[in-house]
Amino acid sequence: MSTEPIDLSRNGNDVGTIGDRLARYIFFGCAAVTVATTLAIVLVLVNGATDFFSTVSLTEFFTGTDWSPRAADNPSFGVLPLVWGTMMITVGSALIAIPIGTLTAIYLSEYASSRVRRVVKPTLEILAGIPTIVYGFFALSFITPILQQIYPGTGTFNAAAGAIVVGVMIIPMVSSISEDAMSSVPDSLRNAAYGLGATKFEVSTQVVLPASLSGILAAYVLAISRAIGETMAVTLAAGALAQVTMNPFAEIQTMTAYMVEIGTGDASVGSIGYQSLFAIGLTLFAMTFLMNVLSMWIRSRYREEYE
Amino acid sequence: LTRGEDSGLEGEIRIDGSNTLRPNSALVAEQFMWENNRVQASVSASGTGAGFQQFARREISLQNASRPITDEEAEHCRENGVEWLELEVVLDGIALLKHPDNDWCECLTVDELGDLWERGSDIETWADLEPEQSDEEWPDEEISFYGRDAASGTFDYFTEHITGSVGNIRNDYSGTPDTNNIIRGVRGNEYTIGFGGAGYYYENEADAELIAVNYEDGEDPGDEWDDCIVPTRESIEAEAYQPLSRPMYIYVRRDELARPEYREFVRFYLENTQETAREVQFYAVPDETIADQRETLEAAIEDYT
Amino acid sequence: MSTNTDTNTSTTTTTTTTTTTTSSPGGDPDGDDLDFDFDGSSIKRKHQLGTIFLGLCFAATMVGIVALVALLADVLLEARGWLTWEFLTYPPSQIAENYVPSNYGELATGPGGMYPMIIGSIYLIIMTAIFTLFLGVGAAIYLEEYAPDSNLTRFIEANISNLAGVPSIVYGLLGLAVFVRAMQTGASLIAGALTLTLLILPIVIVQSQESLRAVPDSMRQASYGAGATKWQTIRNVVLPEAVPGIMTGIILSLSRAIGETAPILMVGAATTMFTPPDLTDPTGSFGAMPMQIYEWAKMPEAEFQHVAAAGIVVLLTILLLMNAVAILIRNKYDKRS
Amino acid sequence: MSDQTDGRLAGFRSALSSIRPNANDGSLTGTPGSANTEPPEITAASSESESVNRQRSASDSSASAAASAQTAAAGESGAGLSMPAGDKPLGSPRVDNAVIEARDLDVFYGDTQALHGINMDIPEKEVTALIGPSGCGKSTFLRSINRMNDLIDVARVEGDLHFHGKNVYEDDVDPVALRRKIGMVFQKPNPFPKSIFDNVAYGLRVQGKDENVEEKVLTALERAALLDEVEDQLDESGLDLSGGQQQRLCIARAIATDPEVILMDEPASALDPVATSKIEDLVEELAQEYTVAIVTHNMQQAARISDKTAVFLTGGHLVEFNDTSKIFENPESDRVEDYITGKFG
Amino acid sequence: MSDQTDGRLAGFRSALSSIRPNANDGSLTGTPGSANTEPPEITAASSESESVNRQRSASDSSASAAASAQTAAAGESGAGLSMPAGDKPLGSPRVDNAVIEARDLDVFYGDTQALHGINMDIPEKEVTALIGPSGCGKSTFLRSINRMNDLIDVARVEGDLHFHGKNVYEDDVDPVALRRKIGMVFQKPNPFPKSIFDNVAYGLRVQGKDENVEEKVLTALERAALLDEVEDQLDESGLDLSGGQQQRLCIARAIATDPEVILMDEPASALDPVATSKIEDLVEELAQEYTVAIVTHNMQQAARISDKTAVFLTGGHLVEFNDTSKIFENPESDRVEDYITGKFG
Ligand SMILES: Nc1ncnc2c1ncn2[C@@H]1O[C@H](COP(=O)(O)OP(=O)(O)OP(=O)(O)O)[C@@H](O)[C@H]1O
Ligand SMILES: Nc1ncnc2c1ncn2[C@@H]1O[C@H](COP(=O)(O)OP(=O)(O)OP(=O)(O)O)[C@@H](O)[C@H]1O
Ligand SMILES: [Mg+2]
Ligand SMILES: [Mg+2]
Ligand SMILES: O=P([O-])([O-])[O-]
Repeated sequence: MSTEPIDLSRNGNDVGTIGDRLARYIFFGCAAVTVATTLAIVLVLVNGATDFFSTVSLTEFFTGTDWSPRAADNPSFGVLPLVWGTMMITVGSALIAIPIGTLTAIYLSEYASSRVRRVVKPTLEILAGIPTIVYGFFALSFITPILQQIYPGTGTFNAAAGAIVVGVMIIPMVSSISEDAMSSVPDSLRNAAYGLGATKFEVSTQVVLPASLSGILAAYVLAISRAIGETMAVTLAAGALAQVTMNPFAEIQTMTAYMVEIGTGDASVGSIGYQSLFAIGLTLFAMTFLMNVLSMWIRSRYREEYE
Repeated sequence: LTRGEDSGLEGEIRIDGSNTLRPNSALVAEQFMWENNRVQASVSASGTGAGFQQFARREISLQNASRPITDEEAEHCRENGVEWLELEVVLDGIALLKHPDNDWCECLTVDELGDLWERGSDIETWADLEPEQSDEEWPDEEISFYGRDAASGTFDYFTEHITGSVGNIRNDYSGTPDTNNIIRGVRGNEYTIGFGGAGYYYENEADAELIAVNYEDGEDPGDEWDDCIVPTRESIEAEAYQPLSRPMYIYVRRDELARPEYREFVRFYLENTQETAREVQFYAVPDETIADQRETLEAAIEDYT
Repeated sequence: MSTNTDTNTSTTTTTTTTTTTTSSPGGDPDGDDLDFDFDGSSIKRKHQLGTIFLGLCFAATMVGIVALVALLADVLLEARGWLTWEFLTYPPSQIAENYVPSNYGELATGPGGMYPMIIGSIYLIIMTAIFTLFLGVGAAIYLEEYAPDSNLTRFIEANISNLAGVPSIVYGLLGLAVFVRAMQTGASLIAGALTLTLLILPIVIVQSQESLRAVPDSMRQASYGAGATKWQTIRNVVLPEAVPGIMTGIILSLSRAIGETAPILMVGAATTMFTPPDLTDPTGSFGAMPMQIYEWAKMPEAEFQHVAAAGIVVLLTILLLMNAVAILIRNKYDKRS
Repeated sequence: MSDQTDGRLAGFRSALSSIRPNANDGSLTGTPGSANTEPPEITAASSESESVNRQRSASDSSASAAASAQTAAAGESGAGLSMPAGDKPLGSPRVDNAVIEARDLDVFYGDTQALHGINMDIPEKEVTALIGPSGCGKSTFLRSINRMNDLIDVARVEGDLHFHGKNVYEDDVDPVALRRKIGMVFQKPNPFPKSIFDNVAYGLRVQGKDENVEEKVLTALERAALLDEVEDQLDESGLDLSGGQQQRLCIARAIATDPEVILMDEPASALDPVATSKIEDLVEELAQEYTVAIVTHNMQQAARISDKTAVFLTGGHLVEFNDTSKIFENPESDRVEDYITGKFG
Repeated sequence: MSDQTDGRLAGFRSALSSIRPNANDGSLTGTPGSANTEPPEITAASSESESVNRQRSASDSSASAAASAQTAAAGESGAGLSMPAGDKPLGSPRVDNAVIEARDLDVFYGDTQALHGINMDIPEKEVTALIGPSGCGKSTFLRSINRMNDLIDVARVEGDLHFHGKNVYEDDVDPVALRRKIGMVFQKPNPFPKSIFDNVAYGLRVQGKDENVEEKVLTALERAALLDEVEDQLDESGLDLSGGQQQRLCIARAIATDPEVILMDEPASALDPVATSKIEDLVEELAQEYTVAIVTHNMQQAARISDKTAVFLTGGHLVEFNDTSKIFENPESDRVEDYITGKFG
């Protein structure tokens, strides 16, 4: 019996084996699409930007302070005003979202009952799911009129309104991810601090906050990255005036808003205006890419090990 | 859900091109489709220049243009064997807008406007702009500038005719693709000046006022007109408001005229455009022009049927 | 007892440091000294600080909630009276009066609405759903079930997390250059759907991976032990278990996609459609809700602001419905496990 | 000054409360011969608290003798069901030099009662071991001493727990202040993800004892028998230490602020034998200066290091409390004997 | 054709490998009087494998007797260090009617070796129990039989494992085909979240045995002694059953496809005594038709249900393999005796 020849070879039993081998390649193909996407993005952007930079010098692009790409007789291509606009929105929205989001996370993780948390957290997350164009509408129809009441010099389009709505939009990114990080701080650490006579305030700020710092920082970076790339809200709210100004109530233009302007406007393929789209897109991509790398680095560098 | 009536005609007509002209073509298309509900006339607005590129590549069958075709674009079309018909369909006036409380500035000459809007202009306040023989003292307040964005035909036209060359404009003006926003900008600040389609002004008369233009170098518009002219329906349709009124066109692909639904659509366009133009804050081209173009169209249709 | 109260008042007036020194004689844990600060008067300042901090935290939480309420209220108020059944079932119009419900009776053509855009958005989402379902789940299966622990795998995963952070307008640019121009699809439904697919793919992959990871290994072992091949195991055991989680992730991502404006704007969504796009002709032109809303918001007449608000309400309703469905699926799934 | 008066009166007050019939617990009032019905003349005693304690413990021992006789009888009739009447443990739950006195202490988690009328004292500068099978409420009792149970939403405490005569469950007691006097070491070492130095300094800083922090930290590490091993790496993370070192770090952290009492909840259960014996040595050492209460699963450990032992049994009852030698050599309760000899639990 | 030849030669080759000195393990080569230095005449035997087996087992027993004597001596000198020389287990690891033969089987997880040169046979239609302390590699061995170890990334197998004379680690063996011959039941019941019927039908469907599915399912449930209990609820989820029922369902699932061998990894460890005894009855029942290998922690269980027992000890060594009665009554190794009598592990 035990010597009876037995066939355990692959071909001998073909039920599902072909599908089995095919599946592996198909699934790998699906995963490869993501790599192809990145490649395509880089290729498209670099390709367009190369054309652009054959006309415009890198020095002019990165150091010029005047952005007039459409001027017929003397166009100038200093990206600084656009980067400045993006920075104003980013910094402004971070100033709103980071403190509010962090405090919200502390409240949800340390103070709120689990019932409150279960209701409030997803409610706040709705904010992140509302289409950005709605935020643009909201800024124009609600925020800016209020700002104009407070500070009459406020323009119809202003950086402040843009920063406020973008800030509101990214609050849940900060609060949810930070809250996750704080909740994953083991209770044993809290107990240790309480056992030493720490107050709840001290436990929250001196123990939980530092212990979840990497998660919180990663949340900040992700939120900032989102603010940098935010498009429709700032296009509608902050305007289309590429200028370097310190006045938050003045109009600005972000890189993304410029892209929309060109995208909807009269830029013909091959024109310098069209090519500038790719140069700006590449700059934007590089900025968000750096933010992503930063966030990965934070996570790996400061990975919490509690044990 | 089907709306409108079925005339038996069927097919797709892709329309693209000027942002500015889009509302007019869209309205014509809308009305056409109520009568021919199996024809899908979709209107996009990627801009006059981008539109011409697609037009030359036969990606679209009807082009909206806020300016005549350039030599380069014409060449491009010819290379691809695209023959076209240019039809003037609306007139537009570019209005200069100010805040309702601005009672010092009533009229500016084209030269003054050029000095004000050109790139590197050193005029910063209304006082800087004040003409020598003015009755009133103009406030020493900084002017803020609004206008259509650099990607628009309106911008091209305005800069070309006011500052002398396309794209020559001060770089602290705020350009937007949405004329509505220009109105809002003007309303928001007493010391603002802006330019945009005149039609938008008439939709928002409470929010802004017009500045008249004095075209000293231009043709004399005639006795019935003052030197300072504001854009009104009369002044524009009589082409007296100069240099800031301009015609806009559709470009029709001759080969497409072989399609009955396309034919019908272009006919319908010419028939209705005078009326639709006014509904979307443009101005009607004169009856004679329409009549002439109809003949041209019918002749072209002959060739293709 | 009353003496105790006296102590309280006296300690509050002194500074924290001095109180601390009096209440805990340093280095002398002698039990006979019963000078205890039971009521925490020496740390009163800290408690006050804590109360203020709690107030701050609570206020911060309320900011988000209030902003959400304000946003929804603003949109609803602007849209009130403009959102009618006709608005949902008629094509859009260039004429503001066509949208005013009181005018409906006397119009030459018909009321204005956003019917073709609603359907266009739904088509767009259906196509996007099909593509992402296939690509996203496929990639997740590869990464969770097949991929070896190699540098290539780590690279792919890092790449996916990077893609999740690329701004949507850059995807629009990609769609414009690759699908519309290079692949000659034109400004079409398929170009829009493919662009949105690439946009949400990273999120779908990550969430699907999580769902697959949540399937207990004992299930896989049971299947292999029964003589199933890898593919049989995945198809018959792993996927059915992970489907609720995957569906939740996909629906949530789609609800993001349906509101995206920048990508379809770059791809060239049409702004005027009389009838919905033709699903059988995926290279035909298409319109979608967010694009139409953007268009309306740019219109000169003040009435269009209300029309835009009405459009936003429709968009948000669809979006919240999708979210609700996702939550329902998740809850049902949670109960089972 | 008045605080001091307070302290001196504490003994008196606690004596008072210990004989006050617990209004909450109806089951007690009817129990005949219970210690609670002691003649009230003690309430009149207004002398120094020490003497009150002495007086009380004398009367207690007679009472407990009676109770033990009663329980022994019950124990024979139905093993596993015999409970000391009126939640009065066998042995001598009153001690002369009590720092902490639990009086009819009930703890509930939601609807389930985890501790039933615990009455026991923890003597000063001795090691008191709490033993008993898993789930019997040892940790719960420990946590109720420094009110760590406050942090558990569902936990509810009834009855009194006196610390130096003051009922810590009175409204005017701030648990934060209490915990500064009563330090705690947990089952699993839980150093903060900070440097070793900062770990130990944490309590000092939180409590505002900011002078000579360095000196105090070093002393604490020294006392925790850890200094030699970590002297050169005070700036490195406390998480990089071994389990046993981490636990000694936690002990150093607890003693750095110089509390009076140190509560330890199975401090060595996560450690290997070598680390465990170091901790045990340390506990004996600490008892010279601190009052130590330690929960342990390990009977041998309890026998080795403690002076007094409290045996809890399933259901949250304190069954017997006495000198450790007595408990391990000759327990009064059969169930305790069974438990200690490993017959059950 | 070549497969068949292969099969016939397997016995010969395995015999060869069993006497080949293990090159990997330097410490062994120096052992004097080791079984590895058996005279090589067995390699010359090229007759049918059955006879080889017989011959080999005869020579093995003499060898093991020698080894056991040696080990017994070593056991006295230093308990816990004595290992049978050359990874040759005590007892009689060769059986006549072997279905599965492990030859110098090493399993590694990454760099750590979990099994050291296992040599043992599993006889046909008998119950073979694998016992030993936690972590000694019982599960690892079981998983290496049907190549479930393939699913663990870090796992690596060296040496041979023959199934019907075919080395299953050869390149042309498809683990899926192998697992269709060798069913498996796991420690924790793991029914699919499908109906009871679909659970049992699962194996049939994936193996393409789609005829008479219903009949086969019912038969399997019947044999697994579950049919009576679930007859009316075949469409309900397998997860709604009790733990013991779930485990019988898993057994039904395993036998529905009619494998030759059933591997069970502590199938009753998650179950209560009643459920356990049902499973035990079932195992004895199954052995009439199937070859069963069962891992268990429970010595009594092994003694009750198995015909042969293999004792693994810490470090991944197979120490003794013999008839169950022999192992439990009179084991050759002192360490096995210690283990079985509960003295360690
Ligand atoms: N946070 C809690 N919520 C609800 N019940 C709890 C909680 N903590 C403990 N319990 C319950 O209270 C009882 C006593 O628990 P406790 O932790 O005090 O036991 P223990 O004697 O310390 O046991 P162990 O030796 O296992 O640590 C147990 O029945 C336990 O289930
Ligand atoms: N997946 C794995 N990766 C790495 N090491 C493993 C893995 N599985 C088991 N091991 C190690 O291999 C050794 C043997 O493990 P195995 O599970 O075979 O033991 P066992 O005898 O079944 O123990 P138990 O009775 O506890 O189930 C152990 O030291 C274990 O730590
Ligand atoms: Mg405990
Ligand atoms: Mg095991
Ligand atoms: O869109 P334009 O009309 O400005 O080209």
